[in-house]
Amino acid sequence: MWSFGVGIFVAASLSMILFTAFTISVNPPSNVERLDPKTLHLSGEFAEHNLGTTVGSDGSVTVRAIATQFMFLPRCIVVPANRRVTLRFASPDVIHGLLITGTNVNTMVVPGFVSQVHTEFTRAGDLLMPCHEYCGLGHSGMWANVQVVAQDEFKPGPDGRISCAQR
Amino acid sequence: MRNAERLCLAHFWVAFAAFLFACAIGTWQMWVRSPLGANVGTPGQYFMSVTAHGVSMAYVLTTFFIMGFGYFVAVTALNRALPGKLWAWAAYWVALLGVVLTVIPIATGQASVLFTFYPPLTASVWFYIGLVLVVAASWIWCVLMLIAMTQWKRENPGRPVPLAMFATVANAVMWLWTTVGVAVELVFQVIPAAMGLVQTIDVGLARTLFSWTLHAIVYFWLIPAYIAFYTMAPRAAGGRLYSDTMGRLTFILFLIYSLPVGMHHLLMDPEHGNATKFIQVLLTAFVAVPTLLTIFTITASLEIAGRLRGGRGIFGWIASLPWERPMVLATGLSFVMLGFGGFGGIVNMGYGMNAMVHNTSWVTAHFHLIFGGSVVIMYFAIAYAIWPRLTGREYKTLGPLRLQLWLWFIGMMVMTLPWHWLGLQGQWRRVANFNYADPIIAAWGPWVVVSFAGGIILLASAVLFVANLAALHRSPALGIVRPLYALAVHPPLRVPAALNGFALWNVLVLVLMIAAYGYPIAQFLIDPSPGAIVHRVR
Amino acid sequence: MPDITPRPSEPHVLDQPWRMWSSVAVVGILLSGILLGVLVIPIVQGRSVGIDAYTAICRALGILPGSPAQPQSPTPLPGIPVSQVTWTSDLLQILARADVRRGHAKVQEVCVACHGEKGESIGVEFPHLAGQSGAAIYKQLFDYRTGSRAHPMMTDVAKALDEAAIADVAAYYAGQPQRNPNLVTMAESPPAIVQLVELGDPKRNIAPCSSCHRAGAGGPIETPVLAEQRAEYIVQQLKLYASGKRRNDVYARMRTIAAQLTDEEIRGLAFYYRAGFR
Amino acid sequence: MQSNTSSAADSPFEAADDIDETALASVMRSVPLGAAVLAGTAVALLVLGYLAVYLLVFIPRGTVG
Repeated sequence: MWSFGVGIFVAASLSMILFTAFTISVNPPSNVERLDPKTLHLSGEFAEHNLGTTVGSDGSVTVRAIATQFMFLPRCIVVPANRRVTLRFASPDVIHGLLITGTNVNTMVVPGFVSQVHTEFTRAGDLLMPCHEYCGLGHSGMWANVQVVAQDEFKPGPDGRISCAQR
Repeated sequence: MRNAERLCLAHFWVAFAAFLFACAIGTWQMWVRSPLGANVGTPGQYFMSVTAHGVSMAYVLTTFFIMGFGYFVAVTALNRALPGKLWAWAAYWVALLGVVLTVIPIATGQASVLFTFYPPLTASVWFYIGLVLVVAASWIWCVLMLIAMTQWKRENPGRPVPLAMFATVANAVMWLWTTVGVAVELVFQVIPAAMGLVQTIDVGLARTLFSWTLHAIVYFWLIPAYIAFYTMAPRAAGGRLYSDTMGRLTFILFLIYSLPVGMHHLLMDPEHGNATKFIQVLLTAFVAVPTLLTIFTITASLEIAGRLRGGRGIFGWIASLPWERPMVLATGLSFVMLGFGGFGGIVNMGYGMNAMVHNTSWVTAHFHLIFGGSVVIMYFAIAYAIWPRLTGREYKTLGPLRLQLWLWFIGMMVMTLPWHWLGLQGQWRRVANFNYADPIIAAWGPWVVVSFAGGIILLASAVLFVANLAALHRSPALGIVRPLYALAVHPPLRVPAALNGFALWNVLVLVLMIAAYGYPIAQFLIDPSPGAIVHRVR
Repeated sequence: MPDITPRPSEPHVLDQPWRMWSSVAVVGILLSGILLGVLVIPIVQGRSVGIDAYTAICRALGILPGSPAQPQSPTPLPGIPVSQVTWTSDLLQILARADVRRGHAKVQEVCVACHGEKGESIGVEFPHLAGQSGAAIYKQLFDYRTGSRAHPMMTDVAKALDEAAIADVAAYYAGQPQRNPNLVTMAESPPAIVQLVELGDPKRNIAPCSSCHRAGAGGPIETPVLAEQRAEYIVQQLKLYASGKRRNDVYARMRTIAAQLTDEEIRGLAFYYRAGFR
Repeated sequence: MQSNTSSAADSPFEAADDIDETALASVMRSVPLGAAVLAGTAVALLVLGYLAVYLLVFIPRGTVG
């Protein structure tokens, strides 16, 4: 009888996961995209001046950021509320990780891979994006700010770029 | 037999010395992190302390306690002399040497990489070599446990191996499987990097190999507590074990399901696809089974005791249990903490839901509750139960023992419940200080102070624990030796070979490990990920 | 008293169902996991956003990048590097095995006039190089050579050196006796500066200087060690970083920090790390 | 720790207890009702807590993937 109950418990917890996966497509951030950490800074999307929030010609919002010892670049990220956002992170040196407080955004940043999170910020406000994985002695001083702004305040420049200072 | 007792005591005292030290520095860390400790200690000191805390608790306390307890069980449950006693002492000294080699670089600030390593950060090579020695010593212990059981089976053909020994060997077998991952990571990746032989490291592979070890190691720590639940608590309560088969099944399930699930520590990692993560999450859900079986079986065993002592009604038996006995009290408190810890655990394993809490204080709360709470409180109860037998002396009063257990329980709850809350708010892990000037973080301050108070209570309890054990060494001689292990309601007369050995289960573990870890590891060999530059901390 | 007299078991009869059913259960659980994880979830999720089954499964397995539940639109952008140094395994091996004798000869030929034979500089505007990290010296020479960093004298000097010579020079100076933290200036520094060095400033999101610039801190590979350095040189460089005139620090690690420091702090830090009393 | 005997019953550690078999048999008529209710309630609370976190915290924070 008890084994039956145990079976129900296991089945219930698994069906919650499946339910969430099927209805709102929730997955852990798994983007197996290899990228050499040693050449990140030379060219391509993670070169210094490509970092930050970009709105594509199709209206898609992409944020690119670097997690490095011991800071994020850019140190402040601006994103629109209630709109699909793709966050992409890479590390040129060691393992980092990040979360954005009060949201479900959470990923490890492993050198050698691009971490990617798709999300929708549900509320406007100022949030913190700390490094949550030990990355060296300066780890505690590593965080960025995230500004989630209402749709009508989110006005990218003509090049599709927008930064915290601009808005 | 004095030698066997000295062997056990030698292991236990190393374990508990490390434990007391780790409690003290753990409390210091909580002070540094709290609003009360702004500008106390440098990051170098803080992470040195975190490394020492993790190594002491996770490697020294556990390994030495489990080895010592294994020797005790092998002698007492099988009721025969320990085979290879010289080997056991050799393993003890090798492990102790390993601890010394590990401690020196930590203390000199050359190993501030935490006990979970984080390559491409690398520490002094001696840090890793010391840990490898501790693991190698524990392998000797595993072999000795296997030999003890095999010899006993040969001498007692057809008889079921006593449950306590069966479980100990299950743990030894599991530990041999478990340590393969970290051993490969250290020997082939981290140690060459620390020695300067290679300049880059495949971080994805290193994390995958470590995850192989990372979950099962927790069950290695946990099984002694479950041995106490099944074999000691029912006797201490004055009852019988409700089902011996349930016990055997539980330990077998731990063996097979603790291993192919480690990737749930990598749910937020970019180097693995969704499919392999999901498979391991599904297997993780089955790890709940042995724990749920145990909760029921042990509660039923206690119910037998309570009713035999005159308890009536659906819940009346609870009140009539002998809560004044440390083993019974610890079991009850352990179950409460297991409940809260389990709650945190099912949220952690929730696949996408893990994103809400990964690397926040929620996780810290979870494993402090499960390991530091429900497991370590049973380490206390085991120590209290067997110390009179090891020293041949008797407690004058059980009051300080009960006080110590209660303090541990209260301290653990006061410390970890706020952590759950803070974790949901996004308080992240492994930082030496917080910027309490930030409005989001400022709101956390009061709860951080509350959890710090819990830490102080825990430290007081730890001091009292060691004082209780030390006091026993000067207590009056033991009058009568009370029996320790419980009988089952229906003592097993014949058990199938499957429940009396591990051959079948080893095959199934192999199948599961190939299915769960085959591709995730192979992908790094098929298409090596670009290496990361080694960063040497020293 | 229960009957606990043992009786021999009959292993085959008892064991067969155990063997069979446990294997069936374990394999069944495994197969359902594979079925759901590899096939059902990606196909269902992919269908909801119009990703074909094959792509969705490949993404779930990690063979293709991206999530099975999200469209993936990679946008390759051109980039301009602030520094062209690439720390490869080979380069670090070259640095580790560079020829110190050749380095010495090169130093006597071109460096000695300003930086001294043993890396003790002859003027306040030239940094001491003795015991400096080889990677740090290599990085700066390489950046001068490629134009990522500019200096009226150093640019030409570096352009005259080839990569092997740069490695040799770097290794030679790195092999000179290390300079140690100057306990006198550290003791004489105001608490606010000591705090900046040891603890950073959480309010301004500044990590402690020592978490990268102490020897063996484990920070970015090209970080120079700061100890007994020319104060004037430190002030000058921090100001260049702050104004953005010097920008060869990969990912603006120093520009962002220097821009937040006050003049007083810059002077204080230079004093803290200053050379002297040897 | 005596090792000269071979039967578990003689060992001081797994010796027979003084539980009366008839009393045990009568007790076993009600066991494990209490345990099932107690453990069942605890597990039910666990599931409720999980659902509460899922519905009240996880879902409102937006989907990720």
